[in-house]
Amino acid sequence: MINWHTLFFLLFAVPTCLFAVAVVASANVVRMAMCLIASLAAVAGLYFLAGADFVGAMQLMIYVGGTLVLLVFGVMLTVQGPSVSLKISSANWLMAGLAGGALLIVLLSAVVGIEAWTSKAVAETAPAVEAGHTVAPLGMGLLGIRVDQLSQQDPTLRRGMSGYLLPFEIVSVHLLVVLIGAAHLARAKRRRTASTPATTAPLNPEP
Amino acid sequence: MELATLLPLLLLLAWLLPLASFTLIVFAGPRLGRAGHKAGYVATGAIGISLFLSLLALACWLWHHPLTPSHHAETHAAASDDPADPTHERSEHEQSAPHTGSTASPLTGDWYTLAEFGSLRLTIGYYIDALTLGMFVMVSLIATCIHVYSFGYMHEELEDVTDPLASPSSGKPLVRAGRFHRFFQYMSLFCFSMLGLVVAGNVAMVFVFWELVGICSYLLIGFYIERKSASTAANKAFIVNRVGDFGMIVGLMILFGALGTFSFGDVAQSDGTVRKGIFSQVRPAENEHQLIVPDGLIRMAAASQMNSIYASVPSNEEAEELIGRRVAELRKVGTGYWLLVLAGLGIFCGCVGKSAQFPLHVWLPDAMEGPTPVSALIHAATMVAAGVYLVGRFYPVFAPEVLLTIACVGCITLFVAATIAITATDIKRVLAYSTVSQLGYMMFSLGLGGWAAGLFHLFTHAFFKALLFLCSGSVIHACHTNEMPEMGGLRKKMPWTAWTMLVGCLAISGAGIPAMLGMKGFGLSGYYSKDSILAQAFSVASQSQTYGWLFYVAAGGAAITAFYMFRLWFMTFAGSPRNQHVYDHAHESPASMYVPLVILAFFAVVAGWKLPSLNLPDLLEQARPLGTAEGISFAGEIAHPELPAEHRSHEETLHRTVSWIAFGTALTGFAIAVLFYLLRIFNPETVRKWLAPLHAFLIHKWFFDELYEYAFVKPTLLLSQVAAAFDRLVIDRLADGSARFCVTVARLDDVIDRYVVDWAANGIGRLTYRIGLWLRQVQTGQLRQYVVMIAVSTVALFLLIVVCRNLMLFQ
Amino acid sequence: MSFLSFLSQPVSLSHYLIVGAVLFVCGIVCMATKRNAIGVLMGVELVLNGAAVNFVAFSSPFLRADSQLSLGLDGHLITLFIIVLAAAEAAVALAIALCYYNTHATIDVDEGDELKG
Amino acid sequence: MTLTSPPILLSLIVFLPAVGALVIGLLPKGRDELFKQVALAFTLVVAALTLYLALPGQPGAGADSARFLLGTAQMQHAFSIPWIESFNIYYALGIDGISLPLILLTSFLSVLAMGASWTIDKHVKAYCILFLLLETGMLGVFMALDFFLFYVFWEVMLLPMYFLIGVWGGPRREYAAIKFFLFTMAGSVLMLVALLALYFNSDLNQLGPAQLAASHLHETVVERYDPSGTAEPQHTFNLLALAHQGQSENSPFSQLLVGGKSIQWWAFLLLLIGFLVKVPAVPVHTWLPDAHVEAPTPISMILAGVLLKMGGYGIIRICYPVCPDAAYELAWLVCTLGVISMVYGAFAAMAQTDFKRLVAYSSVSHMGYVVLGLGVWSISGSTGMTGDYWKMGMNGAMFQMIAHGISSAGMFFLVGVIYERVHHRNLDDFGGLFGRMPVYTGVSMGIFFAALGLPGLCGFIGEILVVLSVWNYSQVLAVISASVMILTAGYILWTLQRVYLGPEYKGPHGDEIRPITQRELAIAAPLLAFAIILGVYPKAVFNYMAPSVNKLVDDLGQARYGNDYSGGIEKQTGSVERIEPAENELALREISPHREEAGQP
Repeated sequence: MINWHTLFFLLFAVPTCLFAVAVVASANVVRMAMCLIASLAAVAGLYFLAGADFVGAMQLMIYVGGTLVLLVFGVMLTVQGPSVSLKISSANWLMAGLAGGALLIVLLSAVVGIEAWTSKAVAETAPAVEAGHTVAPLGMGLLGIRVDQLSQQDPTLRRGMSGYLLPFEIVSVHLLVVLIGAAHLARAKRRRTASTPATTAPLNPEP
Repeated sequence: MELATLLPLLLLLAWLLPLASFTLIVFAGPRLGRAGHKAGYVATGAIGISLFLSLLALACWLWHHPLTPSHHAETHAAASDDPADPTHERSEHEQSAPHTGSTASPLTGDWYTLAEFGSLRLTIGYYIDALTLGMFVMVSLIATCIHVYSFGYMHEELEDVTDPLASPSSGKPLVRAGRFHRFFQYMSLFCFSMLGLVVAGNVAMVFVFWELVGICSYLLIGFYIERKSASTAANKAFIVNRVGDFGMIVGLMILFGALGTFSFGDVAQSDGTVRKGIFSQVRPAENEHQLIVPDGLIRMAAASQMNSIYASVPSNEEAEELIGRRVAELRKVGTGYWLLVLAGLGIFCGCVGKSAQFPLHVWLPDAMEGPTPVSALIHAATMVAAGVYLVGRFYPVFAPEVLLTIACVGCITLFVAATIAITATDIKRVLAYSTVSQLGYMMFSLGLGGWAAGLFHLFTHAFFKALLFLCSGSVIHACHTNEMPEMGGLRKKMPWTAWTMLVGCLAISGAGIPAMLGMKGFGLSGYYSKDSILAQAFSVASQSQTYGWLFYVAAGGAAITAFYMFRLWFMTFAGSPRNQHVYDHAHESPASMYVPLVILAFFAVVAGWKLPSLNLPDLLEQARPLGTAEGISFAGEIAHPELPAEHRSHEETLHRTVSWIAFGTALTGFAIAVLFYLLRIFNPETVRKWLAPLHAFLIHKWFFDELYEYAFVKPTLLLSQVAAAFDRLVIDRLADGSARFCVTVARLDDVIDRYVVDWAANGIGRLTYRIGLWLRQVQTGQLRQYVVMIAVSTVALFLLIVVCRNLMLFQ
Repeated sequence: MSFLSFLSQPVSLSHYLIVGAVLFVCGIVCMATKRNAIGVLMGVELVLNGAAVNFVAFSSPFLRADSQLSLGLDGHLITLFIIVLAAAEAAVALAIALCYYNTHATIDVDEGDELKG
Repeated sequence: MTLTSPPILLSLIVFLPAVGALVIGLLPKGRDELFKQVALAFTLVVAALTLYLALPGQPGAGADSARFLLGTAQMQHAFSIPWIESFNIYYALGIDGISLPLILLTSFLSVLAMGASWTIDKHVKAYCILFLLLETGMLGVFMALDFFLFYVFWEVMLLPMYFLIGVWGGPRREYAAIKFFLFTMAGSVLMLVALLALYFNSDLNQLGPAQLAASHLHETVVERYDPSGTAEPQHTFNLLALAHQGQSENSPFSQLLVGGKSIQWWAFLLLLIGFLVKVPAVPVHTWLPDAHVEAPTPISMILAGVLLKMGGYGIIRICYPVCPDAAYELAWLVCTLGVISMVYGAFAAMAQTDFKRLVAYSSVSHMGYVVLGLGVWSISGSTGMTGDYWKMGMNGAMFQMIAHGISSAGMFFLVGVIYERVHHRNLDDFGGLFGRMPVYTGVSMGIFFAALGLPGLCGFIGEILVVLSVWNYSQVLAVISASVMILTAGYILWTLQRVYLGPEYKGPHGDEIRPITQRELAIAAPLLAFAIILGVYPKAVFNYMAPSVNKLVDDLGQARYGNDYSGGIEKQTGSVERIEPAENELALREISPHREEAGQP
């Protein structure tokens, strides 16, 4: 029977999948972007549902709010008449579909094939959802302190648990570098010589 | 001061002074006065002081060991005394032998040790007896005279010299700087070396100075270095001497290897021990100073037996004891005797070289290339006599076979050289061959047991031969030529030279009046010495007929001697001038040259006289080695020499016979010379034509030079070429060939590399390239295609895993 | 087991994983079928999200019986990193797309095959 | 530890030239005069240090004095510092009477050769550097007590020599240099094989404690010493320990190896060939004439004066002490090769027309005496089992090495002097130099007479001692060796005649002949002076050398004959009469220094 949990799950999961498929199916890039936003927002809902409240929030903020806005900007900057919807041949479609289908089958068979992943013994007796409580541990974790592992007794396990300070730093620096790089790449290039036509010419003369 | 300390000191000083002079001239030579002429004073002063010191030493010696009138004198004084009387002989022996043994025993000692290994040592020492002192005085006296003479003779060397005999390619006569000081430098070195040789206390030291006089001789023969003939003669002299020295070294090796010592006499060591010398090992006192084979030689000859004895017995003491007994047994069967003979022959071989005996006599005539004073001092009076001196010194060690060899060699030499002298026309060469011949006499005498006679002749010969050479030098100085046919009638121009030279000729011919009518014989020095030699030869001949021929050869040689000496004198001084130009330029030499002539002439006359307290025969008798006074009667393997004791030759009847024979032969020679060259009754040219082959044979010096050239020099050079070629053609080719082989292998390697390995490598490269070309088609550059590919690949991988897993499961 | 019965079951890890898989495959197919560079970029975002969903699912304590095996905070952190990286990637990719557009005057990725073999 | 303590001083002597090379390397380029001056200064300092080493020291001077103790036969001032401990390789140096004279010769000749290098004007910097490195190699060889170290120095010396010949040589320098290198290298390889064979068969644990103490081993090695017989064998490269091992009864080197011959037989043979290449002996001598002809004058001096001595030194330092039984068995080979070298070298010299080649062949001939003198195993029952004759021969051989070092270096230098003036060496084109260069000719005559073996000059002593010692070993060889003196006289006098005598100079560049310069005289005169001094006072060398050489002979005799060997004790009855009390005193005097030495370690 369908419980609340399942209900909410389906509530988010089905849109996720549908919008994702819509992204694939849509030919118009603007529409694709809209569907993607919807799909990712639904994924955020799934995160909440899985108890990852902070991650869900981040998903909404960064992805849906940031990345996709960026995408839309891109769409708006590049999309002109003919390239709004670039068609491909049906053979290509078939190829992609076959490959995707095969991959899906493989993935699904793996997902379904493992017993421990399908069974849920303690469905209802799970502890109360401690939404909102994950923020502080996450923050501490990023600073290198694993408060969630304090109770871990097994020394071999403990050894593997370490903080994320260093990855955090790396990622942040990485982000910085990436943004600067992106800004550099995307900046408007000044033509050095006046003789060169101002119009952007493809490097590659071939069509 | 005690004699034993004083004498060595005096002789050491006398010996080292010329060395000091040499050193001084080496470093300060050209700066000693104008053109270094003061070098002459330095050298002459040094040798003069040496003469004084050696005279002093002789006087000291005679003071302590006054000469006892010898048998010789007694027999002459009392002719009625029967010399064959055994009792007399016994008493003489008892009187002289123990006497000389105790009181006039030689002084021995070491001044300086060169090197020392265990019991073996090389030392510089002394062995002083009457012979040493006599030689010392003789050498320094003659050397002093010749130094003085050289002032005059070498006078030209003070200026720049034009040497007509040097032949530069330009054809002009060579002009060079004078070398006055250098001459005296070499002379000083020679005096030092010669005196060292005389005073030497061991045979190694003899060898050292033997070589040093050799090198002085080399330097002085080659004094006119610009002349090729001079330098070649110098080389010849040194190398021929080295041939002799080679034999000497072998002798030294045997003696040293067996006896462990070089010393002649017993030497007291600083630690109180006495090291036995060679003499007392060869003629031990226990054996009445008669010759035995020393232990060492027996052990050496039977080395393998000694080794096995050592191997068989555990302790060394026992082994030595056994060996002692074994040696005594072996001595009875004559083991090791051949080594003693070989050692003697080896030492004698050195003497043959130095004294220019057959067959190594070839160097001496060539040595006349040197300045004449050098010829007089080195190649007549002293150095060449060193060989005779060493034979005399080493006399106790010579076995009878060796003595016989010495006699034969001497005999051959005296004859060969005398014959060559007949035809020689170079005035100095005549004298040189005469020297060789006279040295042959000395050897001959020593070999026949005439120890005192041989050495006596050495002394007298030194005086008159030095005189003769200096006279010839005076003539050459005056005439500027050596050729006698260019001379003639010079007696008027050079009276001092002519008459002193006549004295020399008479002395060498043995001029004298034999004893007759109850009068004692009387003559110049040569008369006494040559007579005693012939007397000894006659004594031998009368005892064993086998060796009679030796006497006849010697007597014949005496005739030839007289002939060629007077031939020389007549051709030079008598008659009329043959070359007017030469005659006109001739002049008497300066006083510095003829005063030494007079002094030497004086000695040439009186050296043989028997003054009561100082005379040579008695001096030599005093120095006679122990145990050699008796005659030798020996039956060996190859020879049966019977050498009578020397005093037998002093028997009245024998001596009278001999002196008449000698007188007769000399007179014959003189007469023939008169007939040919003074009165010109016979023409020498006619005779020469009659005997043309013989003349050619003699003028070519018996073809010895040619023989040696083809027998030794050429083969040696050929062999050296072969060795060098072997190096170049075989060893080097082997080395180069192996290198070339390596290079060939390397080339082959290179080919393999290029055509096999490289081909494979390039092939793989090309293959990879082709595959790459083919595979690049996959890279379409289509992004979407890549994505599909990734997806497909993932699926494929998955399938692969599944399939593999299943397959594994099935297994 | 029919799909509906699967739906009727309580939500387990597999459910989430199925969503992740669908997202992933959609992303792949999207990348494979879009000629528009922006579309490709969107496919990438989908793929990343599919992975992120999986991580969140694995770290969730509610979705499996043996909850002590869940990744816990680690999964969250990784997801966060994915999000951040996706943002960075989007920025760079957009920059690239702009560049591409500047040089090729089109946004069609099929035109950009200069690196083909 | 002061400057004069042995480890410091010896290391300083060995490595100071290398430091000099470094210094020159750091100097700015183009200052040729300065390079030569610095190099000369360094060689001078090294010479001064070695001279200090040679000063006779007091026996009780302690560890801070590196002065030589006269009359001591044992190794002196030896020390050992770990270098490659896992292979038992130690940096071990020391000197004794055998090596010290050669060290002095090396440092002395290096000074003179550097002085003779003033005419080098090509790549002066590199020349000076290589020259100094060469000196380090040479000194190291003579001081090394560790076989491996010895080998290293041996090779260190090889390479500079190769370049010095190959770069600064005459027209065929490449050929000569490669030939030199290959010959020497072949010898080195044989040496290396023998070195390893000896190393892997050595075992320190088999030594007695006294021998161990006398081997101057490092203390850690001594601590590991376990004579129980059960311990792992302790290999060693220490030359003294190897010698003790070779001389002991039941020597491990006596095990059979191949062909029915023992390890030491093979080791001896290989080492001998390796060293004979260097000596050089016929038939492995042909590198020498070529190398000499092509090498520049100073390098010829070093080559003839020092490098050839290394062969002889190797034989006396390694071959004989380590392999006594093999030495006894193969004495015939050594002696025969020595005599062949003497005769062959003399003959070949006579045929040469190149002045330098002639001198080179004369070196072959003269070094034959060395080989012969080392080899004459003349201990026999006929002389009462005394080693005296062999001692004489071996001392003579060692002396001959020094003498030849002086005379041959002198000869090469003098050839170089005339070569610099007339640029040719054809003997037939000389002549008349006496008139043009009197002082030069005088010095030349002296040096050449020294080579000829004239008494009063250094060549005589060595030759006569060697020749005299041969008779008791082999009479045939003795006679042949004595005959060489005729040949020697022949070729040397002939050379003198062709070069110095005669009316005039016959060859080209006659107008460039000028008298000897001060610098040249300053190099030639000391050589002549030494030739005379050593000829007149050979004890100057023997005082240092003889105790060590005699000890070696005694050790060998002891090893071969055990108690039968009677050492230096006079056995021949009759040749010495001893007086009793003096004998006792003498015996006491002989024994007492040994006691002191025994007490020291």
